Amino acid sequence: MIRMWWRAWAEALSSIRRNALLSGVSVSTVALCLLVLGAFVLAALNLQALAGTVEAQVEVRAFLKDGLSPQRTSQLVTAVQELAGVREVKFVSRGEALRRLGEQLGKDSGVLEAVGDSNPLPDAIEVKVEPRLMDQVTEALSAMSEVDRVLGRRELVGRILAVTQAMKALGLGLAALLAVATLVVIANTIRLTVFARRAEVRIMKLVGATDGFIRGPFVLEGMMLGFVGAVVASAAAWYGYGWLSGLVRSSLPFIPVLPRDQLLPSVALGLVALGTVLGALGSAISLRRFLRV
Amino acid sequence: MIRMWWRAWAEALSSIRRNALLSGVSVSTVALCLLVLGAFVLAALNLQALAGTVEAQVEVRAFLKDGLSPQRTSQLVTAVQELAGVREVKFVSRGEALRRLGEQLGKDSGVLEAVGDSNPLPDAIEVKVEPRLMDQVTEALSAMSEVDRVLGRRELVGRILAVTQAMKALGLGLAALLAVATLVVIANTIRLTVFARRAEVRIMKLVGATDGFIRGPFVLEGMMLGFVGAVVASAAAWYGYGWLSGLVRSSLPFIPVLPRDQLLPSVALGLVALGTVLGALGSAISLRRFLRV
Amino acid sequence: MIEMYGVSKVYPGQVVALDDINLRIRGGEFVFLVGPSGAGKSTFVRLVYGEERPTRGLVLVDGRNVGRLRPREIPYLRRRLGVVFQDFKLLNDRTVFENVAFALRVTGASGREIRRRVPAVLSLVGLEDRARARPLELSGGEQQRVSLARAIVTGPSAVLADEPTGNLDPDTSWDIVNLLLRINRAGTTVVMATHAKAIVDRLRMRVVAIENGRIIRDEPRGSYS
Amino acid sequence: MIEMYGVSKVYPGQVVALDDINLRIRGGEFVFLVGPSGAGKSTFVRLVYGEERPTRGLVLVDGRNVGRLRPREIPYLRRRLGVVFQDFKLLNDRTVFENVAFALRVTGASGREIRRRVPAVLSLVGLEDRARARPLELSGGEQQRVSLARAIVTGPSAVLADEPTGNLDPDTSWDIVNLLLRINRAGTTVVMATHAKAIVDRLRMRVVAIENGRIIRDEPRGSYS
Ligand SMILES: Nc1ncnc2c1ncn2[C@@H]1O[C@H](COP(=O)(O)OP(=O)(O)OP(=O)(O)O)[C@@H](O)[C@H]1O
Ligand SMILES: Nc1ncnc2c1ncn2[C@@H]1O[C@H](COP(=O)(O)OP(=O)(O)OP(=O)(O)O)[C@@H](O)[C@H]1O
Ligand SMILES: [Mg+2]
Ligand SMILES: [Mg+2]
Repeated sequence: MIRMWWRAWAEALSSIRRNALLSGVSVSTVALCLLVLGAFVLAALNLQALAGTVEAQVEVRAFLKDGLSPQRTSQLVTAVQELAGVREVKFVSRGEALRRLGEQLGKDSGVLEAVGDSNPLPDAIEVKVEPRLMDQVTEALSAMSEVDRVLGRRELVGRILAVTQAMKALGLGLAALLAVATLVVIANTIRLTVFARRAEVRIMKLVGATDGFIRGPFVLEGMMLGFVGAVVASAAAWYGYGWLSGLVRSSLPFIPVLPRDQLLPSVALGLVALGTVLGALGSAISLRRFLRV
Repeated sequence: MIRMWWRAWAEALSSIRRNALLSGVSVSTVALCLLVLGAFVLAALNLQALAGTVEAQVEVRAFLKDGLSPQRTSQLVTAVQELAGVREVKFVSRGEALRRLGEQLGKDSGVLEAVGDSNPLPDAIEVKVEPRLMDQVTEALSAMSEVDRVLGRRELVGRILAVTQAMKALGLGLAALLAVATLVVIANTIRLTVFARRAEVRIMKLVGATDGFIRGPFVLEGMMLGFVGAVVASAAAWYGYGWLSGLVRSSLPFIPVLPRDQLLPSVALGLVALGTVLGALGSAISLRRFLRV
Repeated sequence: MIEMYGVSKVYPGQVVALDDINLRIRGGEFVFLVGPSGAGKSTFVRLVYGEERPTRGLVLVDGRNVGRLRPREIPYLRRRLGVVFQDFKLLNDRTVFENVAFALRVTGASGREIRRRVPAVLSLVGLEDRARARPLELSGGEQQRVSLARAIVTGPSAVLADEPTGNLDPDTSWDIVNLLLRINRAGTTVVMATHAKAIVDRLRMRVVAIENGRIIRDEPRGSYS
Repeated sequence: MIEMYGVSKVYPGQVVALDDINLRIRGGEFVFLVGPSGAGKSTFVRLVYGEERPTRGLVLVDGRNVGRLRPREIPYLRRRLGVVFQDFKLLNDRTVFENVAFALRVTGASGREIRRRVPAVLSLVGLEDRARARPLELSGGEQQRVSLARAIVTGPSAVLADEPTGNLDPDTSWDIVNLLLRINRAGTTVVMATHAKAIVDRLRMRVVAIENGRIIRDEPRGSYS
């Protein structure tokens, strides 16, 4: 048993060396396919995170009734904070609101002076919400006795949500297509390398080798080639991601880039697992038809 | 000469038939690679268009001095329209501005009543600008005697620009990686199919065939396989794009989808050209090393 | 040991290669299989080691029906037979040593056994100094002898040699035939398909002559024609 | 027509296949090349049609130095020679007809010419009814005859036959040798590397005997040994 294992490894290794061209082609194909897949997954994850930060900006404003005591107001803020879908609550006093308005219109536009002491604006709270739960939050706020009126830019939020969702869906779709393509292309490549050696397989069977005896080294070889290709792809992804995220951080500091050390180990692990499994499976399946002798 | 051409075609066709497995593998690999590339290019073009519509929303607001005659105002609008980088100019009267403000704050917030007849807001013009030329436009507006003050959310615009640029750059980078991968993977596949037939090539040479005589049918065969693969990819892209854009139009009507009939013919043409050229070149180059007998 | 009852083999395209063959070869026999080119000799051999299945009839090896063996059992049949293929069937990307060793590895032989037996059998066929060459670096006759070495290295209970001297000069041919005779004397059944009239006529062993897929002659101490 | 002056061929790994060969074969001659397995006969043939280049010395065909031919010129050399390869070298994915036709297509022959000459030469080697089979559906001897048919179909000025009867029974061998003799009488040079003692001894043509890469005998009306 141990001898069989040992033989399979030795055979697989020497076969990789003997068939340098086939091995090189397999490794480079696997590496490139997985690198593209990996790059795409990384890009998609980052876009998703970006969409998340956009969604995090969605807010609802509730104007409060006049004459609430500071106590009631702070109770209200606490209550709103507990609502499902609420991320952050901020109290904006009528004075603050007027100052903001003035700023928005230009400090010397005369709004502040014109209004004078008769500030017509109400107190308000700004509530950052989970976009999906916006309606629910709006309703809950409206139902509160302290709240006069709720203002939320529903249409805009709907659009933002739709766009981020569409981007996610598109990313998922492309990723699925890419995954299928990667699978088929790698399987095809391995099938070709096995095909190029079909005569060899045939001879082995005619000399009395069992299917398992032939399959062992072949599958191991496929595994190794897939593994090496995936490791190359992972390394390239690692350095490429580091370089790119450095670039983005320095030139677009406000775009959040997912940190490499958190993201890449799992992506790389996925790629390596995929490469290894595909290499082994591809070999085993392609071999089948040539074993019927 | 004509006989040679005819022979090369006949040979290539019968070789495709004889080597069904190799042909199938080549076609499916080419088709999948090009489909992924095509899908990616289509997605990138649409995202770019989407980024464009976002950029088109960028505007600058110029507050006008008090007491301008309607004539001077309309002259001003015309003059601004002529500035480089200006897309659209809209006059917003002080009354209109106040109405909008009231709407924004809630109709019954009392702003309109509080202000009464003493509307503190100035007349203004809203200028939609090319984001890249925003600074230039701002300066030009400031220099105008009719203009009191110019307001532009420079920071926000900078961010939007940065994000859309970053997305374009990312798309370009991924597309480049994908293009390289497609090239290498297709070349690799064709190299393997040629490799599987190296004995055949060797025999032909030993029987007195010139390199050209062998290369002709091989290159034609590569071309045909590449062509067929590309056509399959294009057809899939055509139907897939139709389906997807229909889906988007019906559920996300505000997202602009580039029309298929305008976009796809050129993309498909590109894919078919790429597939055909790659098939031919791949065959020719791979063949070289086996012709040295 | 090898028996055929009413065996016919028709290849696709209505090519009748064997037609109603009845034959018994007992363990320890030495049989020449002769006949013109295309008579069906190689087909006969292929039926025995199970590369082809008979269209009709029964092929028995050691009493077991080869045509009905399950795919899993065929490798074990082949290990009990040593086959010298007419076209050698060597693994071109391995050395001569590895080609011969392969037949042993298949059986799970130990490295020690391989290092002992392979050089011994290579020197039997006169190739001890070409062990590290690859098949395509050998002359035709050398390749043929590698195929023979691989066939006998496992000590099979029968050797099926399909024109094992076709690419050999008369002297070397005699060396090879003598080797087969020696193995035969040690108890191994030998079936040798051959065109070597001189050898068949000199040895006077059992001769089975096939023509157009039929046995036209089966003599215990026969000659080529 | 074929001349060698001081020709040696050393394969990688210090394998001396030919050692200081000097030989002239005039146009229209018929020469048997004999010698034990591994003597260097096939190497000799390979040097003539330019598959291998000599390590030292001069190989001339029709007065032209084969070792110095530019790659572009080699195909034209090979078209003037018909080669029967020891291992046949048939295109396994084409029919017998197409294999033979290929040698004609290479020269740019017309479809009409191909349809006229291929069946004729196939019937010369006795394979008229196997034209649509593929090489792997043929017996060893049949494959060998396809290789011969391909070698002679173009009417080359010399035929190099490397053991063209190794897989043939004596009767068919004689048919083939008679065919070669007929071609020779029509003016074609024939060089036949062979182990067929009976044939060489009977015909009494020029015999060049090689051993260990050296010419040990060159007799105008020689015998095998
Ligand atoms: N796979 C096949 N498919 C179709 N026909 C075949 C196949 N193999 C052999 N034949 C045909 O069957 C007949 C017998 O072939 P076989 O190889 O058994 O002859 P043989 O006696 O070994 O001849 P040789 O002495 O030339 O080797 C031949 O006519 C051959 O063409
Ligand atoms: N490509 C090669 N690389 C290394 N050695 C080779 C190569 N081809 C042939 N040889 C060696 O050169 C010697 C002569 O080989 P060659 O094929 O010329 O012999 P031959 O006379 O044709 O023998 P046979 O009668 O067995 O066919 C042999 O020892 C062989 O092993
Ligand atoms: Mg045979
Ligand atoms: Mg030889």
